[in-house]
Amino acid sequence: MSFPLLTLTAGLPALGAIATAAVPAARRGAAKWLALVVSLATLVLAAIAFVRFDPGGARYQLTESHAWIADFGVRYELGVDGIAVALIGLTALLVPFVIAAGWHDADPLEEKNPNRRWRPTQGFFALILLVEAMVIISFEATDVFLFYIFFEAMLIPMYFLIGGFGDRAHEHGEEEAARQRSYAAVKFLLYNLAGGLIMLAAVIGLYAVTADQLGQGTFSLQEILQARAAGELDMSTTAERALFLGFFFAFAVKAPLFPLHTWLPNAMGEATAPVAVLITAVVDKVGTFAMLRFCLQLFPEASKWATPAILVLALISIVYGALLAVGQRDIKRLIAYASISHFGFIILGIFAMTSQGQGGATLYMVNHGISTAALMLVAGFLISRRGSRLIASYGGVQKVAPVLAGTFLIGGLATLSLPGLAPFVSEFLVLVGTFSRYPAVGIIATTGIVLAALYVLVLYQRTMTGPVKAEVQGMPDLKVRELAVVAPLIALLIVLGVYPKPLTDVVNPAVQQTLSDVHKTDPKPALEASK
Amino acid sequence: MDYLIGWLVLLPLLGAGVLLTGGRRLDRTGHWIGTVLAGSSFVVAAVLFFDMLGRSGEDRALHSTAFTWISVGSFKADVAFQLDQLSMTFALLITGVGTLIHIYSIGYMEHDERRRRFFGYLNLFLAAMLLLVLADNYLLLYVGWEGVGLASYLLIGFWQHKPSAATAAKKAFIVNRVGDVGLSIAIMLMFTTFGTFTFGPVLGAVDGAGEGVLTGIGLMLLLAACGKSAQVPLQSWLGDAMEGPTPVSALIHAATMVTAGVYLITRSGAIFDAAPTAQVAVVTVGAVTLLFGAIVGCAKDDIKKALAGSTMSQIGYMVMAAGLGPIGYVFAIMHLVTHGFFKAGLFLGAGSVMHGMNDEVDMRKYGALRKYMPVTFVTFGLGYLAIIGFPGLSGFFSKDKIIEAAFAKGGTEGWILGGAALLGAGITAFYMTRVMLMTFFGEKRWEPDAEGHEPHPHESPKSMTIPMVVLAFGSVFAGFLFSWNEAFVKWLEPVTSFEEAHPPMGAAAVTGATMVVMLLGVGLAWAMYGRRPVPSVAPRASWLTRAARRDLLQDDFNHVALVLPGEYLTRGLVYVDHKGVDGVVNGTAAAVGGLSGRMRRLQNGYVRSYAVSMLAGTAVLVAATLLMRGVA
Amino acid sequence: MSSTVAVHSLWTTAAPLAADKINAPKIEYAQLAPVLIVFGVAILGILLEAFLPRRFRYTGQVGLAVVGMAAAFAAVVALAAGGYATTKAHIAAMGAVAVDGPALFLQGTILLVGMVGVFTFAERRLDPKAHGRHVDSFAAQGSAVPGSDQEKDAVRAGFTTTEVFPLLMFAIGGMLIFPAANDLLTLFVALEVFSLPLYLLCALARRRRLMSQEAAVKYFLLGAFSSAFLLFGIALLYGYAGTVSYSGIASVVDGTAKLNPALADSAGNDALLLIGAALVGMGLLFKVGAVPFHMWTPDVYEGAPTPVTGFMAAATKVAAFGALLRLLYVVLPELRWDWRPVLWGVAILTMLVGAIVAVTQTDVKRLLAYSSIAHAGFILAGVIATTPEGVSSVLFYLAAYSFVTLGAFAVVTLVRDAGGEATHLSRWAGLGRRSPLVAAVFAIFLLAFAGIPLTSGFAGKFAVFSAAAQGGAMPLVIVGVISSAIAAFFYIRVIVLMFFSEPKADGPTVAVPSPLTSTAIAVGVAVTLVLGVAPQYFLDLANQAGVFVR
Amino acid sequence: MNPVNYLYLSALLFTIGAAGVLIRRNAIIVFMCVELMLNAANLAFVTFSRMHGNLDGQIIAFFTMVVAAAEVVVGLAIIVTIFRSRHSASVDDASLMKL
Repeated sequence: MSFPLLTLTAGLPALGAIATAAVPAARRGAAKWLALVVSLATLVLAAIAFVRFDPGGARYQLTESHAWIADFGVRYELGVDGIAVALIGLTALLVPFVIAAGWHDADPLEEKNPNRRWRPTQGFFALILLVEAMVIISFEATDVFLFYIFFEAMLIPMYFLIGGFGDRAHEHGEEEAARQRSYAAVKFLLYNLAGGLIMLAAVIGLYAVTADQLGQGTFSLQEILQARAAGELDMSTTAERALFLGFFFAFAVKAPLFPLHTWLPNAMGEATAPVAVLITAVVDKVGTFAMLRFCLQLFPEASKWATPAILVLALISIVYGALLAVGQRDIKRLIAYASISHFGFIILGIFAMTSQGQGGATLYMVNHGISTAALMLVAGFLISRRGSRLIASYGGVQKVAPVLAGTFLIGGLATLSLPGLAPFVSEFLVLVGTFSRYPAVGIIATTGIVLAALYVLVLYQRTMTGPVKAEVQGMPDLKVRELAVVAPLIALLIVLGVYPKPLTDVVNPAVQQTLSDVHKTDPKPALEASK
Repeated sequence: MDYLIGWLVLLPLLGAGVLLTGGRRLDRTGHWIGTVLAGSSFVVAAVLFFDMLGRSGEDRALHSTAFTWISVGSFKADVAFQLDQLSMTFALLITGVGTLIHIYSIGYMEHDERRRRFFGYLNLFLAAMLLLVLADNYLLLYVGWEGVGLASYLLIGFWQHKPSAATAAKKAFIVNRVGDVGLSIAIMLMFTTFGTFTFGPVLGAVDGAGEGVLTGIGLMLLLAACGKSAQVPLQSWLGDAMEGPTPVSALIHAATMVTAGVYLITRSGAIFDAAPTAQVAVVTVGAVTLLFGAIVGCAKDDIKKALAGSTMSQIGYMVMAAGLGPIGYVFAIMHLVTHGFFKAGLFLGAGSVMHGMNDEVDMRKYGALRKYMPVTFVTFGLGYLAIIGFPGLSGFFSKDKIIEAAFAKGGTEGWILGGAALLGAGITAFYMTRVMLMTFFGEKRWEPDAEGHEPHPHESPKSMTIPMVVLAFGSVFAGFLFSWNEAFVKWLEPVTSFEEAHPPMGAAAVTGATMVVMLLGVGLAWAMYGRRPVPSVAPRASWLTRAARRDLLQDDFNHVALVLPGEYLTRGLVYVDHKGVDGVVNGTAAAVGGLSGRMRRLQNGYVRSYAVSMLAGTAVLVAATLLMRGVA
Repeated sequence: MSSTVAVHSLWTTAAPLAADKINAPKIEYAQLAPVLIVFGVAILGILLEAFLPRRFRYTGQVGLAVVGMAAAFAAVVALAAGGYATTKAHIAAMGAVAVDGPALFLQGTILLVGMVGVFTFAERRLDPKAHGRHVDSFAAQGSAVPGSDQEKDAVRAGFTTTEVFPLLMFAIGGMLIFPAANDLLTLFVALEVFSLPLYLLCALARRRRLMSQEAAVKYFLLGAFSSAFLLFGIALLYGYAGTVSYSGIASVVDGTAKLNPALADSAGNDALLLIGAALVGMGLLFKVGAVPFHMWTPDVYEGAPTPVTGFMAAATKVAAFGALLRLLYVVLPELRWDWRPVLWGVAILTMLVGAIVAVTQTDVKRLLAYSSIAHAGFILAGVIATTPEGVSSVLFYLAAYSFVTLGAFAVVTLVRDAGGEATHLSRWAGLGRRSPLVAAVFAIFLLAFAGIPLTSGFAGKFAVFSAAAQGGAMPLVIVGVISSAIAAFFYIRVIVLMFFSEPKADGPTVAVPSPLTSTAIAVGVAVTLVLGVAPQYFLDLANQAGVFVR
Repeated sequence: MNPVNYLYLSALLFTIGAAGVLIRRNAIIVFMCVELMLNAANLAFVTFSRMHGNLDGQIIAFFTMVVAAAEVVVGLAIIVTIFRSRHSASVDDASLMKL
């Protein structure tokens, strides 16, 4: 038994959450610093994991395995492949920024509070750390049940983050804002819970199938794969499809995929910008990640069977999300719909079943996380200055706050996948990967590129350019803390856009493994094939 | 030597980085940093050029691989450069004209508080444009391709506080994106066909690929070229792009970026040669655009928009030439270079005029400026002569060759293309003469502006006039130099392939016809604008003129065909998302709630009714149990 | 319990037996110790009531009850440790009572629940002092007419109904026998023994006495009604098999026992068997609160004093499901092709009706009542599995669920305004701001009810559903999942209300409880989390305990 | 006489009792009807006992009587209490709690 690095990576933020929550009410500042330090320490651990991961080595590395609930065939099994280690890195990377960006988001508005135990600030940061812990362990889990538990459990802290710490910008008064917020939180929870419960049925079904065929039910990914390879496990077509649909439904809600997406704009609109980042850049990635790890590996045949339908839905997501983004009047909702469009690309890449598609999708997860974080956090800074989320409330910001406008533009350009910035690499890979197997699908997906330009630039034009609006006059430019949040993200976008190799090197072997799980190989170029 | 290629790109990129992140402390020196870096890039280009001259034709190309960029499965893209004669031509043009325009901008932008940023953007543009022409594969080219689009966006919208500028910038980017989609699809097609998208392997393997695929790739490349080079049907952004500062118009929207489409088609010549259908499409686009742009140019009163129409038209020539295949590639590039000189000169001249006229752009408010701005007048005049193809000046050499090549295409096609090219030459002469006459001749027509400031036309400072003079030299002598001993043909031939064009009626006849048509155009313009005074308000005119003033209704068409349906679609989808997709879920929730409310009423509080339900339940239970066995 | 089975012979041949040769029944007192201790304590409690001065009664009763429960629990543990749950499992008391795994597991659970129940019964810090004395949740004098002078006098005199403790003891005693009953008569008697005290306890609320009395009447009448059906069902089964012993009936059902051919047209008649089984089943389904026999649940839960509701909701369910399991698994396993489809219907209805009707509830206690109905449906899904996993999963679920329930009702007792407990949901708005701790604890219970992972509710639900799936009842699992989703809606609604709504200016206060209720809640939270995070030990326990003796 | 007839009688009595519970309003009468149902069961026990020729049924009948008596004690106590508070023994009046 080696050093439990993975447990520690997930455990540290969890412990940090408890510690943060325990900070006395008066020591609000200490709680913030504690949370930040913990998240940075987690980043260090994630970085160690990233470095220690050997792309040429075994499929799952840094593994840990302990008995847990033998009765359900559940083990505490952790292990990371290249995809997981990249996403853990993303999570650990973004959380410190989320914390720093949300530094003042949970400061109590007035000090007169009836209860001394009421510690919203501590709660806010503790919940963020808790989400981080749960997301990380979901990426690490190689036991379906273990994954499921945290996949579901992370809803609860997210729910409180959305419903309890809303955006303070509201046009229609406190009460309406509270109503909207709690609507968004409930919608978030119910959608995801419904998805999760349907998945629960599938998880139970999987248990029943393995128990039936292997004698003892198991949730261990590796055991199931081995049993399948050895021919001991042979699911009936119907069973496999039903189970696949159960799993996929949950992930499609989380991702989110059209038509299960409508919770996202509400949640991202009502949550504070850092929490919105947490939702779309971190938590939602668990959904797409799980499609790669669980749907494809556990149910390869059913995955192929469902591919046409999923591709169509992904295409709809891409175009529909982008069109709706164009039609939004609220900055954060616009970004949310843009994310829906991007998740369409990710899912497209996954189910194109080519190494470019899946490798691109994995990179896309990372890059989308960073780019959305940059855009959304700057949007949050903007909104916090004016107290309105409506695009129409702004105009001419670049004149008074050029740095803010500049960073916003770069975030936007990343969102529209400008070459040279990280998202381009992944988007192009997804498109190529899709195109090489399904040319028509790839071509339709490219409309997303044009529409992305439209919604990003329209947003930029309406908010940042033109004559300076009276309400915008005197708006301060980015502060040091804010710049410190945004600048590294932008730097990262550029670095990963120019030199994504460290990431692709880690991801590629895992993608090849996944492809071989579904018995797919990349299509050969026409010239080579004809020879 | 090859390691220097990267520096070509890096130097201006460094400038952009420094200037854009440097902050206010660089405000005083920023423009010098930018200019020096652009200049040093030109020096590097020159060094490489002379190095290249030192080698013989086939060995001139240099390759340099910096690092592996993307590698997933068999998809491998390197950051790698290829410097051959074609790239070299562009590199010199870009850095040369670019440096001149940097210098010009020092004066032109002197009073703009965001001058540092302007130079940053210019440097960014240079870097992207150099990347575009130096890339050794289509994907890296695509990076430069979108990079210049970004720079163009930033520079068109440089005066962001003007809503028209912001809108124009956005429009340019989005229309270009449509073209970019073409390029990306072309790359994907190359990847699935050839397994690579590096120039060498792709162009070398064209023979093995089916014509259908090649036609597809060709058409997609053409789409890309249409976007970037403002060819019909993606031409609508160029006129609006004149919202940008004039140096930008000169550099990006006249001399360099808009010609990227021509570069792309020429670079991919092997593909087009093997895909005749795509070639037909290319020449059609070129011919239509050259007339389209020329007609628009005739009707515009805004000096920059008139020049923009002209640019569109001239690029139409180039595209058409490139579509003609080996008989045209060289002349497409040659016209591109000469056009780079004289059109940049013309734009700088226009900028100089505006500089002296309180940024007035309406030519109807000019007149008689030759007395006030002699240097501008002379340089502009030389550029004018060059563009209308006055014998001996550079435009004469390049344009004439294209017209010849068009006729040489042969058959009906040749006559149509040649005719269009000839007609275009006449119209060019007409509208350029019109510009010349309205601006520099006749009576002065300027008036005090809204705030009562009377313009005081004056010559521009040295920093502006010197680049104009340099470019004027280029406009005059470049064509002659290139044609001397067929120097340009020999220079490019190893890269683009070349065939002698033989127009059916003989080259001399074509040249003669061109001369005649040109003179007709000049004469007509003199008759309309030279002999009688120009009204300072545009008179009512024929429907064609009115349409031409509205850019031949291109925006109206786009509005009706794309924007309005798009808006309705978007609004409709927002409604659908809210009422439909969300509605289903909310409806389900409401249904459960309603069901709950109804079922709740069964719980009426009366113990006897509870007993009834228990009894009924028991009855059902008993009956069901019996039924299961079939006993009952 | 009396001996009713083996000693009888045909009455015609009874005459030759010599009168001096009465065979004394053989009673294994040690193995029945838990039950006997509880009943002994109950009787002692009555004696205390009669002889102890009023001011010592509370202390005496509470102490006695706690000690009794602890002793009984110790006896259960000792029996289990002695192997009676596994290898030495057998039927005691002349075939009347089974001492086996399920019985001991459930008895242990009931005793722990009962212990915690005693704590909540004994709580007297919540209400403001009346005339200088602490008061508990029960009427000062049950017989006094609400609002009458007599009642005021009783309050002034500081009367308290300490009889609740012996009543509780009797109820617990009955519940201990109920799942262990190995013949139908014992089953019936046990049912009445635990029901009758509960009827009385329901009527004894200090506040809102009219509702309390109404609850008692409804519960009593419907309970009596259902036990009449049960009894008639027993009669029919007796008619079918000629015996009421579980094993006897079972051997007739599976054909190992030969009946007198002369009786063929009445005895051994499948109609008797099926109708009888259905009626007995109905009586048990009434106790677990399955649809359509559930209608008493919301009214009784709402009207009864909250500590009683909590105890009842937890313990009755445990006992009744235990009895149901034993009936179905020991007596009627051969009949499973008959009762499984019927129970499928009942389970589906129960899950859906419970979840759907709860959506529009506005009172916390009624909400929890409907939630308990939905949970009965989930447990039924496990019962239907008819596998060893089914048994152990139900046992585990019951243990998990009962502590959550107890804890949740204990929290309900804390939220108060001038009129006593503030059970209307709108009054709970903003509780999270006012008392984050209490709200958080309640949220944990709600999340456990909703089956969110890392709570006992999830582990239980998973156990039950996976057993059902393995038993071939996948459709039930899907219905269960759907109704879980619906149920999640109203649990979340309460959380929203507590945390995301602004507190009302005249909102209720949260009473600071004595260590008694605090302990009850803390135990609830602890069990919820432990069974959620590390359930393996308890699953093992339930697994070992999952075999019925026949 | 065929003992089965007693069973029919028992079923009839049981049904009458059940119907009474549903129909009558007075709590006491409702309760009496429940008692009738119990006694119908008793009759069945005794009849079956006779048919099977063992004593179990008869002994059970005694148990039932005892239980029924206990039930009466508890039931009457509750009914009397509510009667004193409400001055009505109608089960329909006690319907504060519903929905």
